[in-house]
Amino acid sequence: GCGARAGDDAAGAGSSAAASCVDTSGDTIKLGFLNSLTGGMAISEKTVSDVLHMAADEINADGGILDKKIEYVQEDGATDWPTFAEKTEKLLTQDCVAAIFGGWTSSSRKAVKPVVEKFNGLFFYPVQYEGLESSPNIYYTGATTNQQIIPAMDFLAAEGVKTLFLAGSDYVFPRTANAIIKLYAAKLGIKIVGEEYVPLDKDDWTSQVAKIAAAKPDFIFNTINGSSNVGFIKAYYDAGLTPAKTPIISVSIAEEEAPAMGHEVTGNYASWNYFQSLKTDTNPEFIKNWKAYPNSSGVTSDPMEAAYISLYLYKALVEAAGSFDVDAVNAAAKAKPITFDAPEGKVTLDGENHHISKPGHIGRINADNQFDIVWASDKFIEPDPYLEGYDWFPADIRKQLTDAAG
Amino acid sequence: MTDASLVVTDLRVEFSGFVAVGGVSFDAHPGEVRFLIGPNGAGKTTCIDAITGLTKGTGSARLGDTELLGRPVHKIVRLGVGRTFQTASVFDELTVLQNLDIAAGLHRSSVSLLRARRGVDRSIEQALEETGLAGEPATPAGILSHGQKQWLEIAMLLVQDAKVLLLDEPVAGMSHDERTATGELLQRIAARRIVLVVEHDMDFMRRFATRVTVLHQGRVLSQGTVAEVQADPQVQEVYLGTAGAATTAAMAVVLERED
Amino acid sequence: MTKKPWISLGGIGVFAVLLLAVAPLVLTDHWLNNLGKYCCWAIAAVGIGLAWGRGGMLVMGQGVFFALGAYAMAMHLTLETAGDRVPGFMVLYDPLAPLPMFWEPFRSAGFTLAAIVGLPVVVAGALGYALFKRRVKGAYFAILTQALAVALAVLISSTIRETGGDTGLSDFKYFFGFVLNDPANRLMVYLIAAALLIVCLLAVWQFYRSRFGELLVATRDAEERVRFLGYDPANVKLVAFVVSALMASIGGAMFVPIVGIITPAEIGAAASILMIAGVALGGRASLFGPALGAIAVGWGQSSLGSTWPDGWPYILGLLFIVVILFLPNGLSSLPARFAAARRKPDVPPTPVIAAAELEEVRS
Amino acid sequence: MLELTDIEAGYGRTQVLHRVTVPTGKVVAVLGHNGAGKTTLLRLAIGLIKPTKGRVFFEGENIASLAPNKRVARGMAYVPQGQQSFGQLTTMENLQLVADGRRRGKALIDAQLARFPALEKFATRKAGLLSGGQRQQLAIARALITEPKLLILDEPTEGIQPTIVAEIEHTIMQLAGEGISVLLVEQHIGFALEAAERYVVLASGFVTQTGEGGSAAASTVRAAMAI
Amino acid sequence: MDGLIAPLLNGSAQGALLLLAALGLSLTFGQMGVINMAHGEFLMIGAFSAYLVQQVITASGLSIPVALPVAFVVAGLFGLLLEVTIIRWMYRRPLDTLLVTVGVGLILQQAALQIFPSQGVPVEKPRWLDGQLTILGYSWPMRQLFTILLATVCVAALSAWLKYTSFGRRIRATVHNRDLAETTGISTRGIDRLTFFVGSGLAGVAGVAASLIGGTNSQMGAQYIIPAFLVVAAGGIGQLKGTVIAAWAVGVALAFFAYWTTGSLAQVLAFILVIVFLQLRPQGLFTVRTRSLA
Ligand SMILES: Nc1ncnc2c1ncn2[C@@H]1O[C@H](COP(=O)(O)OP(=O)(O)OP(=O)(O)O)[C@@H](O)[C@H]1O
Ligand SMILES: Nc1ncnc2c1ncn2[C@@H]1O[C@H](COP(=O)(O)OP(=O)(O)OP(=O)(O)O)[C@@H](O)[C@H]1O
Ligand SMILES: NC(N)=O
Ligand SMILES: [Mg+2]
Ligand SMILES: [Mg+2]
Repeated sequence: GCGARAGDDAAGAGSSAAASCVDTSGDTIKLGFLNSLTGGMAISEKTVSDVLHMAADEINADGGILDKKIEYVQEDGATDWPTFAEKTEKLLTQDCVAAIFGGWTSSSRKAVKPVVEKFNGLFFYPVQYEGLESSPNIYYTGATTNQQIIPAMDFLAAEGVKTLFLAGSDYVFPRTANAIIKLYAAKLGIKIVGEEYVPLDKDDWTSQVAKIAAAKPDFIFNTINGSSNVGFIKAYYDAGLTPAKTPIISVSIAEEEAPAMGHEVTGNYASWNYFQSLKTDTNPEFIKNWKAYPNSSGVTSDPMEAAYISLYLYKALVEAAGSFDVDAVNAAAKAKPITFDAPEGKVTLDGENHHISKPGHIGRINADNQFDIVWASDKFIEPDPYLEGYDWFPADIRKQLTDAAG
Repeated sequence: MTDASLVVTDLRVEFSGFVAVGGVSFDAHPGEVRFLIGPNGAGKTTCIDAITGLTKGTGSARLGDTELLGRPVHKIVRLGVGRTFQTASVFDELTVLQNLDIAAGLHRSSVSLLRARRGVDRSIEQALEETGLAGEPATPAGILSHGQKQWLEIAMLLVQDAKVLLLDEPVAGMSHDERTATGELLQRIAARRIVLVVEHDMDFMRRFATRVTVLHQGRVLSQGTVAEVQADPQVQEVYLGTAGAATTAAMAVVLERED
Repeated sequence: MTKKPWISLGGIGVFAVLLLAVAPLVLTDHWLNNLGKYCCWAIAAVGIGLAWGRGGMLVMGQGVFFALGAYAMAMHLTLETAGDRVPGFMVLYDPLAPLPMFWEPFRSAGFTLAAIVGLPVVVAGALGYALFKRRVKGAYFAILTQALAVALAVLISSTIRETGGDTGLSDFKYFFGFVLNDPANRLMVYLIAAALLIVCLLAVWQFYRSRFGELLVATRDAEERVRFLGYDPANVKLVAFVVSALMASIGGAMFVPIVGIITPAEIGAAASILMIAGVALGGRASLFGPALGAIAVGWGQSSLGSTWPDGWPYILGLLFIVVILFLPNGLSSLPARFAAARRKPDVPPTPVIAAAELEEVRS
Repeated sequence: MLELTDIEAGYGRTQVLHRVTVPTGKVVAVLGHNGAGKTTLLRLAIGLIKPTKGRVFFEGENIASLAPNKRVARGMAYVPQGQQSFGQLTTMENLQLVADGRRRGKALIDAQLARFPALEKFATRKAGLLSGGQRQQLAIARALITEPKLLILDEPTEGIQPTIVAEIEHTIMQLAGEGISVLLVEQHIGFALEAAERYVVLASGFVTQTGEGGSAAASTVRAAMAI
Repeated sequence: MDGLIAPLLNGSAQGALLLLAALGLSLTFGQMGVINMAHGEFLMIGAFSAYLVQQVITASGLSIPVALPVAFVVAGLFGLLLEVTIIRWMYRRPLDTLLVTVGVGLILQQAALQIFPSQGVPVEKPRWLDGQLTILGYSWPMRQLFTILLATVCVAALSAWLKYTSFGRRIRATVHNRDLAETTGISTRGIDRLTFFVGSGLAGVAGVAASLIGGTNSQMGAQYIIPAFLVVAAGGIGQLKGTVIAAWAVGVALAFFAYWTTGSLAQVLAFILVIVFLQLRPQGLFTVRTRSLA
């Protein structure tokens, strides 16, 4: 037979979202963990998956959520965005999980988004990203642009940088991030002297680095993701570029990635909210637990910390709502500020845009592949995914974007 | 149309400087079994290759009024020129019947190609009979013996209804009786078609050739009836050799059998 | 010999009942949707069976044609969702630019459907004509088509504003006027995909039993020899190649509403090889093998990939090795082998498939 | 020298040879119609197929499980049916291939080039481009370079011009005279029997006749084969 | 001038790496007809070998020279293992080797992902490769020069091996007709194993070079395999000099395209270039014709 046609009713979502099948009657609650355990992104996402397991174990040891133990269902996104979509649907409709945690690339998040929206599920996303998004069904525990990229640009301006070269992987996050960087650079009076993209799965940056060397920028802004970073750093060093003369600031090289690049990366910068070297009350405990955790890589990093936050944030939300129901959780988020004493400090959830406040930090990589913090924001930065507080971001573009998002 | 002849004039084939065929002329007519002989490397196979479009040649090869040279292989076949290969080549994975059916398909419309085969064509049954393969229609061609494959190739030419049959050493590897059977088959076929045979078996040639062309180093050395050619001292020197003696012995055998 | 086709036809009937009637009754929405996805791969696989199994053309780049159908469909659905506006993802990269020219015609449903059928025919026709006339074959052909798939995937990845790039196209709300979220409509989409699979099976069934089918096998085994029977093997191969491309395109087109997203990864090297994997597993030259193999691989990926993600690559890898090594004619050759083993030992052995391939690689 | 006794063999499930015993002798001719199993028997002798039953002995030693190249190392040489050569290698390379590692390799090659002048002429041409007869000459030359004790020839004169056929026939007689054994499949019955010490006739994989060679045998064999 | 010299030199180095990756294939594919899709994973094995060598020999000046032969042997042994267990059964079905080795590649990748840190491991460049050579105002990285030298040495060694020993002939004879080769006294099994060992070993050497350029991780091989095959095909199967020219041409083309357009588009353009070339010359740069009907 035929179902609804366009215009039949408030066509689109909502109408058909079937009643949730989440079972809250037992003494466990099912959660879904969704990460690429195979394929190209396994390189980065395995750790996120592991730290989610650690957080679940901690919470269970502590009595669980609303006195229910977490029973997690691990799924493999396999670095394939349709698989992310399929697994999300499976977790929501077959396994009936109360919420899903994971993802890394913005592409994977964009694949998950329509599915969680359709089934009115919950997705907790732990990685810094390009912003310009907010979904009632997604909570973002990584940085949006004004918490990572804008601080980085402010730092560069403070350093007196006049020319900047943009190097990124060829996909949605670097492309969008660079679009924003260009807008802000114009405002700051920093000249963009070049922009290069290489596919995510390609390592050879020689040709592009030759262009960088020729352009002689004051700084390189690096939005490369994954192992392609290694090729970039090696080509950079081969070409005779040095942190002393042409430093790099990265937004995707953390404690996990740095060792794989060898000594070449030492002296360059990264912008993150969390560093292993952060001195907070909660960080030492987090590092200690992680080091003791089986399969642990031995170092902590921003994305894994954000993933760690995501599970605790969910616990806080559910407990504030007194229910696992999605609408109740969303209502609780709006009702009063939810906070969590995270390793990066006490973060607060913005119930409207589903992002959290974060401190901005710039670190410089030392010989131990740890980061010496060279700059910190004076306070926690409130999340502003649509950059509404920034007048250099054109209002008409913002409107286009919100309109297109529907 | 049946009396159209194959006329080859000044055919030349060169391979990066090496002249394999250097201006060969001969003709072949329906009703005769034309033999093309000559030493190894004389250019016999190359002539056939050129006529059938497998290698590029210059000069002319006409079937009736139609020039063959310069056309693609399959177009030449469609004009009625068929050949066999020095090393038999059939479709190993298809059965004998399927091999023949494909050969017969040449004159079918492309739409009928999309229909399934029903029954066995008359022409195919006939060809099976003639070539002694009647017992093997369902045998995969790949497991036929050397000689059986050669018969299958001839059968394919028959169902293809080729007007010109160019046969490259069709009886190589056959036993004496099989050669006789094949030769008789060729004689029957030749009644209505042009048959050109390349062979080194002189015994076979003597028994079945109506006319012979001898090639040597890419040129025509001699041309005529079997007796004329055999008597040519040049032919004896470069090709038949002291086999003059052997010839008489072989002749004796033939005569003996014909008693 | 002559009876067998009708048995196969009965098999297709059983298959149709299972897919169209039984599956919707017994499967959950999730698994029915997944089965729909496998059907899309199976449609492409049936085409690969024709081109590779029967025609000997190892088409390692069916992703290209899968992409043509998929992206045609996805562009239409994206525009249908966006209405008068420029699609959301485009705004992200260049907010004020208009819709790219080549998107415009895809607003029309008729044009889109025509493109899904016409694009692969034209592209495969031109490509095949060029390759086959130049007698590109064997390993060259395989690697070349694979390279094309890689090139297209990279091209799409690198044109993010025009095509959605690596992230792909997703978030479709309507399917030719039907609301995609409605379960009844989703069932309808599934049934269309399953029905198309049956139609494709019927088409190759007729191909295989026709004289063309025999000619195709002959061309596979001794291409040059076919010339001397008065056929142009290029044309024979071209027909099979175009038909297989068309099937891939149809599979791709249905993939989009069922899965809800299309990305370059679904058409690149790995995806194209996975399509081949199903065909090899099931049996490249058989009628049902490719479709069943594709469904089996798809199912394996969904279920084993879930329960044992670290192990799935090993299983898939071993599957390739074991099947190709021991069962070159796929799982569908098992019954025949079994039967042969029990019959009296005088039947000819199953001939080896690839006698001709050897020549191709060598020459 | 080579003993083949009670051999059963075939391809896959198809049995081709049934209890075939080949008489021993210096030169042994194997005769029979197309498809009788002659080639199969020779392939078995050189080791390309393995018997399912029967004895395969060479110089008193069981070689049934020996790979062909090992048999060649022990002094067997094989000229297959159908003018086979390594098409991608030049004529000279085809010869060097077998001469490699032999003392006097160069001299052995030269001897064959003298025997077959066409090979000398086309020494640098790829063997795949040679004419059929030239390739056959090449195949025989390759076999002779190995200075075999036993020469296995499958229709060696097929496709060869009469003058060279005579030369090959002469060579075979000469080799036999030098004490080299020959296992010969030949359709040219007259010659085969003249050269052979013993012969065997195969029909559909069964031995139908064996006997002493010599031209006298010709008519009995012809009669036997004209079924 | 700078606009020409930089892409030319960069491209030559890229071509050299491509050549190293393709060299082993020109043996196993070009000479033996085996389509080894796991070749990229053998390259990965070479890279991981370099890492392991560095764990033992910490003097970084020495580790790479030691790693080269080690990687050759280790990858070669993996190749040998593959030959002995699987490929040996497949010589009569060359297109099927493609599928089998895809499976092998999957397994090797997953094993590497599980054995080594998922982020990959660092391979340190020796200090003597630091620095640049200034050519016409362009400072050319020493490492690129090293890649070119390494490729040159490998090509020279391989062609000498094929030309001046009887192996070359034997390999070609074996590929052309196994039965015939066997019956002319060639130990085809021995030849198969040796060829596969050397071909895979060369991939290992390429892996060491690659580890100095990009990441050493489970995914690294995948990016080389298709371009390497294209290079072998474009050069003419079994034609070493064709492979060399094709690799260089593709490398330089990539660099120029990358210079004029973007890194992604350069990939596409280079692929299309090779595909069009193969369309024009389907048998590659250099060809051998035979009279046999394929
Ligand atoms: N493609 C080619 N390239 C170079 N030389 C060739 C080519 N084809 C044939 N030849 C040469 O041309 C000559 C004629 O060969 P052809 O095969 O026509 O001889 P033939 O008369 O058929 O001999 P045979 O009786 O031995 O079969 C031979 O010397 C052969 O080596
Ligand atoms: N590879 C194979 N697989 C199956 N059967 C085969 C194979 N090769 C040959 N045969 C069968 O074995 C039988 C004997 O073949 P064989 O080649 O030994 O005959 P032959 O006596 O040498 O014939 P010819 O005189 O034609 O060369 C034939 O019936 C043939 O069909
Ligand atoms: N959000 C990212 N890094 O893709
Ligand atoms: Mg000839
Ligand atoms: Mg024989």
